[in-house]
Amino acid sequence: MNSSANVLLFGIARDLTGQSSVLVPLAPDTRVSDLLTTIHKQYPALLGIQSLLVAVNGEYAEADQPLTPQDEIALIPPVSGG
Amino acid sequence: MNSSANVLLFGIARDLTGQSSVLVPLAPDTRVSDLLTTIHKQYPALLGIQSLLVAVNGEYAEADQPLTPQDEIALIPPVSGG
Amino acid sequence: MIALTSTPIDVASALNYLQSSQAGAVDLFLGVVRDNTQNRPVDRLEYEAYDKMALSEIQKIVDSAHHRWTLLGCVVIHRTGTLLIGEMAVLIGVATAHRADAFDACRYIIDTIKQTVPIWKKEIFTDGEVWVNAHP
Amino acid sequence: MIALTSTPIDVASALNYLQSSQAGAVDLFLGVVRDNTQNRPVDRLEYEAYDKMALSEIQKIVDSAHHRWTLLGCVVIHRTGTLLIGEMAVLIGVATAHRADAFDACRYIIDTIKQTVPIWKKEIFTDGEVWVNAHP
Repeated sequence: MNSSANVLLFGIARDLTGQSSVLVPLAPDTRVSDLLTTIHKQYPALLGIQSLLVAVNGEYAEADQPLTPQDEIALIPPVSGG
Repeated sequence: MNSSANVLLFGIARDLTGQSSVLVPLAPDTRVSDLLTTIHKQYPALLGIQSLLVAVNGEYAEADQPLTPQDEIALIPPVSGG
Repeated sequence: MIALTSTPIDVASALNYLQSSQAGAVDLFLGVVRDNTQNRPVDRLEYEAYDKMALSEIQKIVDSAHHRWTLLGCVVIHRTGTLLIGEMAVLIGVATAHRADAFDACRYIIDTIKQTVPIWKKEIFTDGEVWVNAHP
Repeated sequence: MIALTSTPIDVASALNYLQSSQAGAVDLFLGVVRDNTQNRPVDRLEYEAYDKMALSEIQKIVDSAHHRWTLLGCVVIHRTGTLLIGEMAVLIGVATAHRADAFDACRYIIDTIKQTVPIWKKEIFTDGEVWVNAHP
Protein backbone atom coordinates (compact mmCIF):
# COMPACT_ATOMS: atom_id res chain seq x y z
CA MET A 1 0.00 0.00 0.00
CA ASN A 2 1.42 3.37 -1.01
CA SER A 3 0.42 6.24 1.26
CA SER A 4 1.74 9.72 1.82
CA ALA A 5 1.96 12.32 4.56
CA ASN A 6 1.17 16.00 4.35
CA VAL A 7 4.06 17.76 6.09
CA LEU A 8 3.52 21.30 7.39
CA LEU A 9 6.28 23.82 6.71
CA PHE A 10 6.96 27.04 8.59
CA GLY A 11 9.33 29.98 8.48
CA ILE A 12 12.44 29.44 6.41
CA ALA A 13 11.29 25.92 5.38
CA ARG A 14 8.18 27.43 3.83
CA ASP A 15 10.20 30.18 2.17
CA LEU A 16 12.80 27.76 0.73
CA THR A 17 10.22 25.38 -0.74
CA GLY A 18 7.68 28.05 -1.64
CA GLN A 19 5.00 25.84 -0.04
CA SER A 20 3.27 25.77 3.32
CA SER A 21 2.99 22.00 3.15
CA VAL A 22 4.41 19.19 1.03
CA LEU A 23 3.21 15.67 0.29
CA VAL A 24 5.83 13.07 1.13
CA PRO A 25 5.49 9.32 0.30
CA LEU A 26 5.16 7.34 3.48
CA ALA A 27 6.19 3.68 3.12
CA PRO A 28 5.21 1.33 5.95
CA ASP A 29 7.60 1.55 8.95
CA THR A 30 8.76 5.00 7.94
CA ARG A 31 10.39 6.74 10.87
CA VAL A 32 11.11 10.42 11.50
CA SER A 33 14.70 10.06 10.26
CA ASP A 34 13.48 8.39 7.02
CA LEU A 35 11.03 11.22 6.44
CA LEU A 36 13.80 13.80 6.83
CA THR A 37 15.99 11.90 4.36
CA THR A 38 13.15 11.80 1.82
CA ILE A 39 12.30 15.47 2.24
CA HIS A 40 15.93 16.54 1.96
CA LYS A 41 16.21 14.60 -1.32
CA GLN A 42 13.00 16.19 -2.60
CA TYR A 43 13.97 19.70 -1.43
CA PRO A 44 17.78 19.92 -1.16
CA ALA A 45 17.47 23.63 -0.32
CA LEU A 46 16.28 22.57 3.14
CA LEU A 47 19.80 21.29 3.86
CA GLY A 48 20.81 24.94 4.20
CA ILE A 49 18.80 25.27 7.41
CA GLN A 50 20.86 25.09 10.58
CA SER A 51 18.73 22.33 12.09
CA LEU A 52 15.39 20.79 11.29
CA LEU A 53 13.31 19.01 13.90
CA VAL A 54 10.10 17.11 13.30
CA ALA A 55 6.91 17.48 15.29
CA VAL A 56 4.33 14.71 15.27
CA ASN A 57 0.84 15.58 16.47
CA GLY A 58 2.14 18.78 18.01
CA GLU A 59 5.02 17.18 19.96
CA TYR A 60 8.73 17.14 19.20
CA ALA A 61 9.56 13.65 17.88
CA GLU A 62 12.68 11.51 18.22
CA ALA A 63 14.50 10.32 15.08
CA ASP A 64 13.28 6.72 15.50
CA GLN A 65 9.61 7.53 16.07
CA PRO A 66 7.41 5.61 13.57
CA LEU A 67 4.98 7.62 11.45
CA THR A 68 1.48 6.81 10.25
CA PRO A 69 -0.63 8.56 7.59
CA GLN A 70 -2.96 9.78 10.37
CA ASP A 71 -0.19 11.79 12.07
CA GLU A 72 -0.01 15.57 11.80
CA ILE A 73 3.62 16.09 10.83
CA ALA A 74 5.49 19.40 10.79
CA LEU A 75 9.07 20.48 10.13
CA ILE A 76 10.40 22.76 12.86
CA PRO A 77 13.29 25.02 11.78
CA PRO A 78 15.27 26.74 14.58
CA VAL A 79 12.73 28.69 16.60
CA SER A 80 13.14 32.42 17.18
CA GLY A 81 10.12 33.60 19.14
CA GLY A 82 10.14 36.13 21.96
CA MET B 1 27.42 79.66 72.88
CA ASN B 2 24.55 77.24 73.42
CA SER B 3 22.82 76.13 70.23
CA SER B 4 20.51 73.30 69.32
CA ALA B 5 19.57 71.17 66.35
CA ASN B 6 16.13 70.25 65.14
CA VAL B 7 16.28 66.52 64.42
CA LEU B 8 13.69 65.02 62.07
CA LEU B 9 12.05 61.75 63.13
CA PHE B 10 10.37 59.18 60.90
CA GLY B 11 8.54 55.90 61.18
CA ILE B 12 9.00 54.11 64.46
CA ALA B 13 11.20 56.92 65.84
CA ARG B 14 8.32 59.34 65.35
CA ASP B 15 5.84 56.90 66.87
CA LEU B 16 8.03 56.18 69.95
CA THR B 17 8.62 59.85 70.74
CA GLY B 18 5.22 61.06 69.60
CA GLN B 19 6.99 63.86 67.73
CA SER B 20 8.02 64.39 64.11
CA SER B 21 11.07 66.39 65.23
CA VAL B 22 12.93 67.03 68.47
CA LEU B 23 15.23 69.84 69.58
CA VAL B 24 18.59 68.53 70.78
CA PRO B 25 21.29 70.71 72.40
CA LEU B 26 24.28 71.00 70.13
CA ALA B 27 27.52 71.84 71.93
CA PRO B 28 30.47 72.92 69.78
CA ASP B 29 32.31 69.93 68.24
CA THR B 30 29.29 67.68 68.60
CA ARG B 31 29.58 64.68 66.31
CA VAL B 32 26.96 62.26 65.03
CA SER B 33 27.78 59.72 67.77
CA ASP B 34 27.39 62.41 70.47
CA LEU B 35 24.03 63.42 69.06
CA LEU B 36 22.83 59.81 69.21
CA THR B 37 24.00 59.50 72.83
CA THR B 38 22.13 62.68 73.77
CA ILE B 39 18.96 61.64 71.98
CA HIS B 40 19.01 58.18 73.51
CA LYS B 41 19.28 59.75 77.00
CA GLN B 42 16.42 62.12 76.20
CA TYR B 43 14.26 59.39 74.62
CA PRO B 44 15.32 55.99 75.99
CA ALA B 45 12.45 54.37 74.07
CA LEU B 46 14.52 54.87 70.91
CA LEU B 47 16.97 52.23 72.23
CA GLY B 48 14.33 49.64 71.30
CA ILE B 49 14.87 50.27 67.59
CA GLN B 50 17.02 47.69 65.86
CA SER B 51 19.39 50.31 64.44
CA LEU B 52 19.37 54.06 64.10
CA LEU B 53 21.39 55.86 61.46
CA VAL B 54 21.80 59.59 61.12
CA ALA B 55 21.41 61.58 57.92
CA VAL B 56 22.98 64.99 57.61
CA ASN B 57 21.72 67.22 54.81
CA GLY B 58 20.08 64.25 53.14
CA GLU B 59 23.13 61.97 53.20
CA TYR B 60 23.95 59.05 55.48
CA ALA B 61 26.57 60.29 57.98
CA GLU B 62 29.45 58.49 59.68
CA ALA B 63 29.63 58.38 63.51
CA ASP B 64 32.50 60.90 63.63
CA GLN B 65 30.97 63.49 61.31
CA PRO B 66 30.85 66.94 63.02
CA LEU B 67 27.49 68.71 63.18
CA THR B 68 26.62 72.38 62.89
CA PRO B 69 23.33 74.15 63.72
CA GLN B 70 22.84 74.77 59.98
CA ASP B 71 22.69 71.04 59.16
CA GLU B 72 19.42 69.29 58.40
CA ILE B 73 19.64 66.26 60.67
CA ALA B 74 17.37 63.20 60.57
CA LEU B 75 17.22 59.88 62.39
CA ILE B 76 16.90 56.95 60.00
CA PRO B 77 15.37 53.80 61.52
CA PRO B 78 15.73 50.55 59.52
CA VAL B 79 14.21 51.25 56.12
CA SER B 80 11.42 49.09 54.73
CA GLY B 81 10.38 50.55 51.41
CA GLY B 82 9.51 48.63 48.31
CA MET C 1 -3.56 32.81 30.54
CA ILE C 2 -1.72 31.80 27.40
CA ALA C 3 -2.48 33.40 24.04
CA LEU C 4 -1.22 34.09 20.56
CA THR C 5 -2.64 37.24 19.05
CA SER C 6 -2.40 39.12 15.78
CA THR C 7 -3.52 42.35 17.48
CA PRO C 8 -1.57 44.56 19.91
CA ILE C 9 -0.94 43.08 23.38
CA ASP C 10 -2.92 44.79 26.12
CA VAL C 11 -0.73 45.25 29.22
CA ALA C 12 -3.57 46.52 31.38
CA SER C 13 -5.70 43.43 30.89
CA ALA C 14 -2.68 41.19 31.55
CA LEU C 15 -2.04 43.02 34.83
CA ASN C 16 -5.69 42.76 35.69
CA TYR C 17 -5.53 39.02 35.17
CA LEU C 18 -2.53 38.82 37.54
CA GLN C 19 -4.38 40.51 40.41
CA SER C 20 -4.31 38.35 43.53
CA SER C 21 -4.75 39.41 47.14
CA GLN C 22 -1.84 37.12 48.08
CA ALA C 23 0.53 38.63 45.51
CA GLY C 24 3.34 40.81 46.81
CA ALA C 25 5.29 40.93 43.55
CA VAL C 26 4.58 41.06 39.86
CA ASP C 27 7.30 40.83 37.26
CA LEU C 28 6.34 41.77 33.74
CA PHE C 29 8.70 41.20 30.85
CA LEU C 30 7.99 42.82 27.50
CA GLY C 31 9.87 41.85 24.36
CA VAL C 32 9.84 44.82 22.02
CA VAL C 33 10.78 45.29 18.36
CA ARG C 34 13.95 47.36 18.27
CA ASP C 35 15.20 49.38 15.35
CA ASN C 36 18.39 47.42 14.74
CA THR C 37 20.08 44.02 14.95
CA GLN C 38 23.83 44.18 15.35
CA ASN C 39 23.68 47.75 14.03
CA ARG C 40 21.80 46.75 10.87
CA PRO C 41 18.64 48.91 10.67
CA VAL C 42 15.43 46.89 11.01
CA ASP C 43 12.30 47.99 9.18
CA ARG C 44 9.84 45.51 10.69
CA LEU C 45 9.52 41.95 11.97
CA GLU C 46 7.23 39.16 10.85
CA TYR C 47 6.28 36.50 13.38
CA GLU C 48 4.85 33.18 12.34
CA ALA C 49 3.67 30.43 14.69
CA TYR C 50 2.64 26.80 14.50
CA ASP C 51 -0.29 27.90 16.63
CA LYS C 52 -1.53 24.67 18.15
CA MET C 53 1.93 23.41 19.06
CA ALA C 54 3.14 26.86 20.17
CA LEU C 55 0.29 27.05 22.66
CA SER C 56 0.94 23.55 23.99
CA GLU C 57 4.70 24.17 24.29
CA ILE C 58 4.07 27.42 26.15
CA GLN C 59 1.66 25.54 28.41
CA LYS C 60 4.42 23.03 29.20
CA ILE C 61 6.77 25.86 30.16
CA VAL C 62 4.16 27.48 32.37
CA ASP C 63 3.37 24.12 34.00
CA SER C 64 7.06 23.60 34.65
CA ALA C 65 7.33 27.10 36.17
CA HIS C 66 4.37 26.32 38.43
CA HIS C 67 6.19 23.17 39.46
CA ARG C 68 9.42 25.01 40.30
CA TRP C 69 7.96 28.10 41.97
CA THR C 70 4.77 29.01 43.79
CA LEU C 71 3.07 31.20 41.23
CA LEU C 72 -0.18 32.99 42.02
CA GLY C 73 -0.72 33.93 38.40
CA CYS C 74 1.01 33.68 35.06
CA VAL C 75 0.32 35.30 31.69
CA VAL C 76 2.07 34.64 28.39
CA ILE C 77 0.94 36.48 25.27
CA HIS C 78 2.85 36.33 21.97
CA ARG C 79 2.13 38.42 18.90
CA THR C 80 2.06 37.04 15.37
CA GLY C 81 2.10 38.80 12.01
CA THR C 82 3.84 42.04 11.10
CA LEU C 83 5.27 44.16 13.92
CA LEU C 84 6.75 47.62 13.64
CA ILE C 85 9.53 49.21 15.71
CA GLY C 86 8.42 49.74 19.31
CA GLU C 87 5.61 47.19 19.17
CA MET C 88 5.39 44.48 21.81
CA ALA C 89 6.16 40.98 20.51
CA VAL C 90 5.74 39.11 23.77
CA LEU C 91 4.50 39.72 27.29
CA ILE C 92 5.35 37.45 30.22
CA GLY C 93 3.73 38.29 33.54
CA VAL C 94 4.17 36.46 36.82
CA ALA C 95 2.59 37.17 40.21
CA THR C 96 4.10 35.68 43.37
CA ALA C 97 4.13 36.29 47.11
CA HIS C 98 7.81 37.32 47.10
CA ARG C 99 9.86 39.05 44.43
CA ALA C 100 12.70 36.57 43.88
CA ASP C 101 10.25 33.97 42.57
CA ALA C 102 8.63 36.50 40.23
CA PHE C 103 11.97 37.46 38.67
CA ASP C 104 13.23 33.88 38.45
CA ALA C 105 10.03 32.45 36.98
CA CYS C 106 9.58 35.28 34.48
CA ARG C 107 13.13 34.94 33.26
CA TYR C 108 12.85 31.16 33.04
CA ILE C 109 9.68 31.43 30.98
CA ILE C 110 11.04 33.89 28.41
CA ASP C 111 14.40 32.06 28.16
CA THR C 112 12.66 28.74 27.57
CA ILE C 113 10.12 30.14 25.13
CA LYS C 114 13.03 31.27 22.99
CA GLN C 115 14.40 27.72 22.99
CA THR C 116 11.42 25.46 22.45
CA VAL C 117 8.28 27.22 21.22
CA PRO C 118 7.60 26.92 17.45
CA ILE C 119 7.44 30.61 16.64
CA TRP C 120 9.64 32.12 13.95
CA LYS C 121 10.78 35.67 13.46
CA LYS C 122 11.83 37.18 10.14
CA GLU C 123 13.79 40.41 10.36
CA ILE C 124 13.11 42.68 7.45
CA PHE C 125 15.87 45.18 6.81
CA THR C 126 15.84 48.02 4.35
CA ASP C 127 18.09 45.88 2.13
CA GLY C 128 17.01 42.29 2.68
CA GLU C 129 15.47 39.89 5.15
CA VAL C 130 16.47 36.95 7.30
CA TRP C 131 14.78 34.24 9.37
CA VAL C 132 16.48 34.61 12.75
CA ASN C 133 18.62 31.61 13.83
CA ALA C 134 17.81 29.71 10.65
CA HIS C 135 21.25 29.72 9.02
CA PRO C 136 24.46 28.17 10.28
CA MET D 1 11.96 59.26 35.91
CA ILE D 2 11.98 59.03 39.68
CA ALA D 3 8.94 59.93 41.76
CA LEU D 4 7.21 59.55 45.08
CA THR D 5 3.47 59.79 44.85
CA SER D 6 0.50 59.68 47.19
CA THR D 7 -1.84 58.72 44.33
CA PRO D 8 -2.06 55.39 42.47
CA ILE D 9 0.89 54.52 40.22
CA ASP D 10 0.05 54.66 36.52
CA VAL D 11 1.65 51.71 34.71
CA ALA D 12 0.68 52.94 31.25
CA SER D 13 2.47 56.26 31.63
CA ALA D 14 5.54 54.50 33.02
CA LEU D 15 5.62 52.20 29.99
CA ASN D 16 5.13 55.17 27.74
CA TYR D 17 8.12 56.85 29.32
CA LEU D 18 10.23 53.72 28.67
CA GLN D 19 9.49 53.73 24.91
CA SER D 20 12.70 53.73 22.90
CA SER D 21 13.24 52.60 19.34
CA GLN D 22 16.47 50.88 20.45
CA ALA D 23 14.76 48.94 23.25
CA GLY D 24 14.30 45.21 22.76
CA ALA D 25 13.37 44.42 26.34
CA VAL D 26 11.44 46.03 29.15
CA ASP D 27 11.30 44.56 32.62
CA LEU D 28 8.69 45.97 34.94
CA PHE D 29 8.60 45.05 38.60
CA LEU D 30 5.57 45.87 40.68
CA GLY D 31 5.57 45.60 44.46
CA VAL D 32 2.02 45.00 45.59
CA VAL D 33 0.31 45.02 48.99
CA ARG D 34 -0.55 41.45 49.88
CA ASP D 35 -3.16 40.31 52.32
CA ASN D 36 -0.82 38.65 54.80
CA THR D 37 2.66 38.67 56.32
CA GLN D 38 3.81 35.30 57.58
CA ASN D 39 0.17 34.22 57.61
CA ARG D 40 -0.93 37.16 59.78
CA PRO D 41 -3.78 38.94 57.94
CA VAL D 42 -2.88 42.47 56.83
CA ASP D 43 -5.56 45.15 56.71
CA ARG D 44 -3.51 47.90 55.05
CA LEU D 45 -0.01 49.41 54.85
CA GLU D 46 1.18 52.90 55.59
CA TYR D 47 4.26 54.16 53.79
CA GLU D 48 6.19 57.16 55.00
CA ALA D 49 9.20 58.71 53.28
CA TYR D 50 11.89 61.26 54.03
CA ASP D 51 11.02 62.63 50.63
CA LYS D 52 14.07 64.68 49.71
CA MET D 53 16.56 62.05 50.80
CA ALA D 54 14.48 59.18 49.40
CA LEU D 55 14.55 60.79 45.97
CA SER D 56 18.31 61.42 46.12
CA GLU D 57 19.03 57.87 47.35
CA ILE D 58 16.89 56.42 44.53
CA GLN D 59 18.76 58.66 42.10
CA LYS D 60 22.05 57.21 43.35
CA ILE D 61 20.77 53.68 42.75
CA VAL D 62 19.57 54.55 39.25
CA ASP D 63 22.90 56.24 38.49
CA SER D 64 24.72 53.16 39.68
CA ALA D 65 22.50 50.92 37.51
CA HIS D 66 23.27 53.15 34.50
CA HIS D 67 26.93 52.71 35.32
CA ARG D 68 26.70 48.89 35.48
CA TRP D 69 24.37 48.30 32.53
CA THR D 70 23.45 50.09 29.33
CA LEU D 71 19.96 51.29 30.14
CA LEU D 72 17.82 53.02 27.55
CA GLY D 73 15.29 54.11 30.12
CA CYS D 74 14.55 53.70 33.81
CA VAL D 75 11.50 54.54 35.91
CA VAL D 76 11.14 54.28 39.68
CA ILE D 77 7.88 55.31 41.33
CA HIS D 78 7.12 54.70 45.01
CA ARG D 79 3.80 55.27 46.72
CA THR D 80 3.41 56.96 50.09
CA GLY D 81 0.46 57.09 52.46
CA THR D 82 -2.16 54.43 53.08
CA LEU D 83 -2.31 51.46 50.69
CA LEU D 84 -4.94 48.75 50.60
CA ILE D 85 -4.55 45.09 49.58
CA GLY D 86 -3.76 44.78 45.86
CA GLU D 87 -2.48 48.34 45.50
CA MET D 88 0.90 48.96 43.92
CA ALA D 89 3.54 50.23 46.38
CA VAL D 90 6.42 50.50 43.95
CA LEU D 91 7.07 50.27 40.23
CA ILE D 92 10.53 49.72 38.75
CA GLY D 93 10.79 49.78 34.97
CA VAL D 94 13.90 49.28 32.88
CA ALA D 95 14.30 49.34 29.10
CA THR D 96 17.40 47.81 27.49
CA ALA D 97 18.52 46.45 24.13
CA HIS D 98 18.72 42.86 25.45
CA ARG D 99 16.71 41.13 28.13
CA ALA D 100 19.42 39.97 30.55
CA ASP D 101 20.32 43.58 31.33
CA ALA D 102 16.68 44.50 31.90
CA PHE D 103 16.17 41.69 34.42
CA ASP D 104 19.49 42.28 36.18
CA ALA D 105 19.11 46.05 36.45
CA CYS D 106 15.48 45.88 37.56
CA ARG D 107 16.29 43.38 40.27
CA TYR D 108 19.33 45.33 41.41
CA ILE D 109 17.26 48.50 41.71
CA ILE D 110 14.45 46.99 43.80
CA ASP D 111 16.88 45.03 45.99
CA THR D 112 18.94 48.14 46.70
CA ILE D 113 15.92 50.37 47.26
CA LYS D 114 14.89 48.02 50.04
CA GLN D 115 18.32 48.43 51.66
CA THR D 116 19.12 52.13 51.48
CA VAL D 117 16.16 54.36 50.64
CA PRO D 118 14.57 56.14 53.65
CA ILE D 119 11.02 54.87 53.21
CA TRP D 120 9.22 53.11 56.03
CA LYS D 121 6.33 50.70 55.92
CA LYS D 122 3.90 50.09 58.76
CA GLU D 123 1.85 46.92 58.52
CA ILE D 124 -1.56 47.33 60.06
CA PHE D 125 -3.12 44.05 61.09
CA THR D 126 -6.62 43.53 62.35
CA ASP D 127 -5.13 43.19 65.86
CA GLY D 128 -2.16 45.56 65.93
CA GLU D 129 0.50 47.24 63.84
CA VAL D 130 4.24 47.07 63.31
CA TRP D 131 6.93 49.12 61.58
CA VAL D 132 8.61 46.54 59.34
CA ASN D 133 12.27 45.75 60.23
CA ALA D 134 12.24 48.22 63.15
CA HIS D 135 12.52 45.75 66.00
CA PRO D 136 15.35 43.35 66.80
